[in-house]
Amino acid sequence: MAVFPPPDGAAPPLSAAAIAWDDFDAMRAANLARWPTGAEVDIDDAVAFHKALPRHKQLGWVMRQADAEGRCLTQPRGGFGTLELQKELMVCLDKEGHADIVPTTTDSYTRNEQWANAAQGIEESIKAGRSMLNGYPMVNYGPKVTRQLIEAIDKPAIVLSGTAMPRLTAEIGFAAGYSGYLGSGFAYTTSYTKQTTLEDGIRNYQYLDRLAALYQEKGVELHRRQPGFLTGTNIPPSIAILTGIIDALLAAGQGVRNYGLELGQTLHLVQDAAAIRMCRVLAEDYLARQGFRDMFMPVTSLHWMGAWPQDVAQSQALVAYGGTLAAIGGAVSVTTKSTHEAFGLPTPQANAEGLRTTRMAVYLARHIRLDEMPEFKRECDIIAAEVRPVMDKILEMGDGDVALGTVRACEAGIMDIPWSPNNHVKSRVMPARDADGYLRMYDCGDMPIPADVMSFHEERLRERAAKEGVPYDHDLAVASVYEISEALDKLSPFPWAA
Amino acid sequence: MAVFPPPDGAAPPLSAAAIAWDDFDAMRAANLARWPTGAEVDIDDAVAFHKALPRHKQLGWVMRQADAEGRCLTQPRGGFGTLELQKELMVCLDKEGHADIVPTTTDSYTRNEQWANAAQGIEESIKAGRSMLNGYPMVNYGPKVTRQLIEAIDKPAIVLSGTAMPRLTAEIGFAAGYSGYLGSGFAYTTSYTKQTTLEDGIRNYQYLDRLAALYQEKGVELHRRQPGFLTGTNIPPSIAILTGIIDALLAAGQGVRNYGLELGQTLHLVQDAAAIRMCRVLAEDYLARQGFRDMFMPVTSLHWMGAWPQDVAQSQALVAYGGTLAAIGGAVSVTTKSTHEAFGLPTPQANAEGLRTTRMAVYLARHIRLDEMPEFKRECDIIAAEVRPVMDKILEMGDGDVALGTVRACEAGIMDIPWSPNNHVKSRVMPARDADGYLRMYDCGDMPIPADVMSFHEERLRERAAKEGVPYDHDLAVASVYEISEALDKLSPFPWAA
Amino acid sequence: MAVNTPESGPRPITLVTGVIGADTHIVGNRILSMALEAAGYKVVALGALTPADEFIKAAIETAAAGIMVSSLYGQGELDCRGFRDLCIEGGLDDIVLYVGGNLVVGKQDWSEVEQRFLDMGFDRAFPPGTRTQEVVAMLGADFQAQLAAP
Amino acid sequence: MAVNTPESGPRPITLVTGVIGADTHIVGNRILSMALEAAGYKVVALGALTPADEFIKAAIETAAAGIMVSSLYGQGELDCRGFRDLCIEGGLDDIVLYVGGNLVVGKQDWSEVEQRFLDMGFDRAFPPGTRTQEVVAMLGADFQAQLAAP
Ligand code: B12
Ligand code: B12
Repeated sequence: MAVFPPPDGAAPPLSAAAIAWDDFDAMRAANLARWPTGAEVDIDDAVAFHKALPRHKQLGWVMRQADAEGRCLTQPRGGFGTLELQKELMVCLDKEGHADIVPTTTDSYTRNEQWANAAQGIEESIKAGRSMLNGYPMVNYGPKVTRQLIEAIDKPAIVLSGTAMPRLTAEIGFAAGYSGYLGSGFAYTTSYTKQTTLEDGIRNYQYLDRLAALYQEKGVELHRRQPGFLTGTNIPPSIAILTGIIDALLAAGQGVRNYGLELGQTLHLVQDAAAIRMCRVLAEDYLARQGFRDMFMPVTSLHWMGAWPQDVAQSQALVAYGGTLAAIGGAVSVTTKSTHEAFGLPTPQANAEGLRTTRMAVYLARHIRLDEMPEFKRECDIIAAEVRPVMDKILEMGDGDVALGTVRACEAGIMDIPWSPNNHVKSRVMPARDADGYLRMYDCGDMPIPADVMSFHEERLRERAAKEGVPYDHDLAVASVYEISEALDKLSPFPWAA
Repeated sequence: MAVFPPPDGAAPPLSAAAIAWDDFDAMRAANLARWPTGAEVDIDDAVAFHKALPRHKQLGWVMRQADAEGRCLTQPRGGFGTLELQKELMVCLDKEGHADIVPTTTDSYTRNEQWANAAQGIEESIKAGRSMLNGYPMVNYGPKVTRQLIEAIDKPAIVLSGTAMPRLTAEIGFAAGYSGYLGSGFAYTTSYTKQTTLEDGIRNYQYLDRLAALYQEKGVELHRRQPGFLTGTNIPPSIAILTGIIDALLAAGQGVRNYGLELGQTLHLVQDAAAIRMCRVLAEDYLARQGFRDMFMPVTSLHWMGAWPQDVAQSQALVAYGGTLAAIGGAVSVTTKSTHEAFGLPTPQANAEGLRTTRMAVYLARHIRLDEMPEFKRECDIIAAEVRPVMDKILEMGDGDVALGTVRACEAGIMDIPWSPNNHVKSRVMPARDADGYLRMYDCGDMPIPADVMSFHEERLRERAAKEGVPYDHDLAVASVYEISEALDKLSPFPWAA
Repeated sequence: MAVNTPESGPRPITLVTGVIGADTHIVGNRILSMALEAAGYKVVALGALTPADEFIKAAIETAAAGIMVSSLYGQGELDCRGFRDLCIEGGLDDIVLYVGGNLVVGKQDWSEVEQRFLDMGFDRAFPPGTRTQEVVAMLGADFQAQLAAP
Repeated sequence: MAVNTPESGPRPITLVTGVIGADTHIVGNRILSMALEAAGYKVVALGALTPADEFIKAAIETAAAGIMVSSLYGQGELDCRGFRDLCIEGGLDDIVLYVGGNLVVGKQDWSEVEQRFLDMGFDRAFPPGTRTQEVVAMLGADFQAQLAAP
């Protein structure tokens, strides 16, 4: 497909090894030449700009500081189709939303490198007086103009760009002064693309990670981040954590050392706390084993990433609980949504409200920890028992090389992603919610999850089927996709009415 | 003060003993004669009306059923000055709010038996086209007319009337078909009156409880409820529970057997769960000791009863967390507030939104229990260690009679209430929030709280003072009154801005 | 529990505080009374549930320079009617009158609410959630102005 | 993972499904495809990220009676422009066209949004959160009507 060009030039065989610097220079030159604004990128000027930023506008420092102080920072999502709309949005999120981290989400044409369409989208948006794009076309505006956004706020800024093709957007974003960048080769390729091969996706993000490492070499520590939320649709913690470990190993291989891991909330207080805890524990363990002992990996908890209810009042509960879960789980930051989630991109005001509700919820729960709870420990053990055999097998299949191992594991279904649009993963794994609200696996496809763990999942899911008087089949998984978005009269009706 | 008439006729000395039925007949006759609508009360007709209600509109049955099924029901507050406005409100709360229990809050003139003023308030409200009263003037409308409200909804209804003088309102309310009634002699006298003696307040509620028992005799089990939230201002669990036990003993003495206990939320997840658990455990223990083994005492958790923030978004977090705390604590019902709380009585729609947000929050957390958490057990022990010595002393001071013991204990400061407007309690006890968000006692006045418990409180509060760099003095208590109502930029500012 | 009113400095200004009508909301009024004392005023605190005439009686007896009326429960609009007239009848023609709290039923536009109470003859009305520092500052300024005035 | 398309009954009606443009939201489209199969249709599921012309190509190849276009990501308003014209060029003059999802950017008045898509030539447009039962029912009714028509 034209929208997915192969990586530039004749590439060496896929591996997790660092890209050689002179190869990288060539790759950069070719990459920057793909759109006029690429010429505006001057890395030394960019490095100087980053160094001139106060540290509280540098996300690399801010994430480390928040982790050290035990804080849970708030960050929304948000992108509109023109510079003016985007500036207004970011200022609103900073001032009215009290956001600790201010985002710029790119539009989907930009994500798919359809910059000509994006250009048209900008015009249409200006004509229509409303955003016709679902994000900010960063490449079209280029780094010089985009710096106005960084200057308009007093917080660190992060680029959110769900795509397997981040190379030019990343160059522009870092040059513009963004100190954070979300995205990774394995997670985004499996959840945002159809035909793109894992190899292409991984290579594209190796470029991005290598670029971050280049800034590091020049004395600027940027914050890279991995989108473990994947398809946002009932992702069991173990699968999210597996993708986190894979992408973190790939990033570390390119020289990244400040790498956040995102986890979509399951909406179960205990399961989310266990997921946040084990994500860091297991990631640090596997990275250390591969020789990366100094990788900083703070965990970010994400408001419910599945389907939202249409009722604003119900959504308020999801927003607030999202703050509660992140705080109690000990996440270093929480990514927020708004009461408009089920309908469309939120207005700046609705977005800011979601931030403030979340901030208050975090404040109220900031002291609570579940560490001593036996149920918490049980869930931690289950997560470890699911992650280790799969991760070990992946590394084994790659003869120690995580890039190769991941590609082969997905072909074989050893590693799998629920509800994936991508043709190169089997997507046979089927999660569903059990009678106690935990996300379990109805089917784990060909993933080597231990039999005793799977029979535990089955027992819990059968209990739910029994309780609800429905057959024990894969409709449990489909019903679980809808559950949280159902209206209250269906979700919890008055029990005894005539 | 004219607004606080002494109980009718020459009363026998105060005691916890049941009022003799023939004395009660005389008292009822005199009471009903105090306002024209009293003549409309015919208890046998009322009993027939209650028996004709479907059981899902009978709160006595609904509370027992919810407790048996482990549900957490939702109930708002709400009252407006005219029948039309009140009907519209109750229908909205039932249909749009999905309320499981529908309330009628009376206005403050009615609460103080200033029915002439209430009559004027009705006129003014009709003139102004908006409610000039803060509740529904039930006595002025009388039971016949008020039944229209019961018929307009398909849920059980409860009267909310914060006063020490409930006698006529209760007659009207029960006769109108309300199957629930909130209020008690000790709690309301100490938090809603200034000069009223505890003796008068207790006697007035002995009348109300005896009336409920009379319905019981005639085969209708009404739900009585105790307002343990008191002044709503940082009430430590132990003090709320003490008032609950006192009022429950008084009610049981009159023959009541379906008696709910309300607890205002402290907003600390663990402390609230411990409070809800220990409230029931300790109440059942003390009632059994006094020979009342069949008293049903479900616990209701109340959304934050102290000062609310002015920001709607912050308030949304309090509303949602209020549902979370009630569900996790295992409360049988939760009483909700709205995002208008800081400003004034909510509109029916805002009130309904608060209900739906809470209902969703309850749904999300319905599976979570903290029983196995060591911190939960510690707080349960602290609560018991505070309640038992005080309760034992109260009973001792009354030579086993809780009515006498309570009056004497308050005179002596053995039993005390924070921030009370009443001249007959010392109100020397001063609660404050500690560094972990727990409500502790800065000063327990003359309450016989064990020294080791008080030194624990002091240690925790000193830690907070140290953390905040403020002196360890009673400003900690004042600051704690404001805390939750503070704006976010004060409560949790971006930590590192220049 | 009445807030005790110690002399602070030579002839301190006396203020009467209380919660008007059938209103039991004492917390804010008590904290305000404490703050006013801390600011050096002599405070006569009538507490909750205080009828209008008791404010005036107390103000006359103590030669108070101002009355601080709290109303939280929503019915203040009814309770405060004619409050200024009662003062004038009592010969307190230009006593300073402040009112604050949640003055009306429901969430209404503040500027309108404020006007309603100014029309009733209050010198100042304060919106929900007002902090004591603000009140103390205003009061200081107003008394300064009074002294300055010929 | 493409949804497989078994024959169900004699000459089942064929439907093409997919998510248009650069849109990756596959979940709802996949569940819808399953539901349509369960309802007895032959479903050709193109999946996510499908350019407009691929829908038409597939519809021609499979002699489909209808095309079910999903758009969730907000840019459907741009992606769906001229979709009907493409069908007509392809000789699919009166093929049934449904569109559903989150069709525009942001929370906009549905009746306006619906009109915009009907004007583009879609037979029906469905708001966010539509359930599959509803779609299956509508589709059944519309095909009944077609058959009934002379
Ligand atoms: C705590 C509380 C209670 C407690 C009061 C305990 C007690 N005895 O004091 C209890 C639970 C008993 C209670 C009862 C009732 N309450 Co109440 N209560 C509150 C609540 C939650 C907080 C009040 C408070 O203590 N704030 C903290 C203090 C420090 O702030 P403050 O009182 O506002 O005072 C500050 C400022 O206003 C200012 N200020 C105050 N007075 C004055 C005077 C002057 C001259 C100046 C300059 C400044 C000033 O300075 C103070 C210090 O900073 C408020 C809602 C809110 N604000 O969140 C509702 C609220 C005041 N209550 C309300 C109502 C209706 C009631 C009830 C009628 C029952 C009901 N329907 O809920 C009863 C009233 C009974 C009666 N006869 O009065 C309504 C009033 C409705 C309206 N105005 O439209 C409110 C607004 C809640 C709501 N939205 O419905 N309540
Ligand atoms: C899950 C999700 C994701 C997942 C998608 C995973 C995947 N590959 O499928 C991930 C996380 C990857 C994702 C990414 C993005 N998303 Co998204 N996503 C959602 C979310 C939360 C749920 C969607 C979902 O699965 N619903 C469940 C299914 C069962 O329902 P459904 O999709 O609506 O489909 C049902 C009905 O609509 C109907 N239906 C669907 N299609 C059709 C077609 C026809 C013909 C008919 C009759 C009916 C019909 O039937 C289906 C079954 O009942 C929605 C918001 C929400 N709804 O809560 C946002 C949402 C759709 N996403 C949105 C956006 C903007 C994005 C991103 C651009 C990133 C961003 N800015 O957040 C990227 C897009 C990347 C790209 N190129 O497309 C926006 C769209 C904005 C708008 N329209 O204004 C939404 C609305 C969220 C929001 N409010 O901002 N997203």
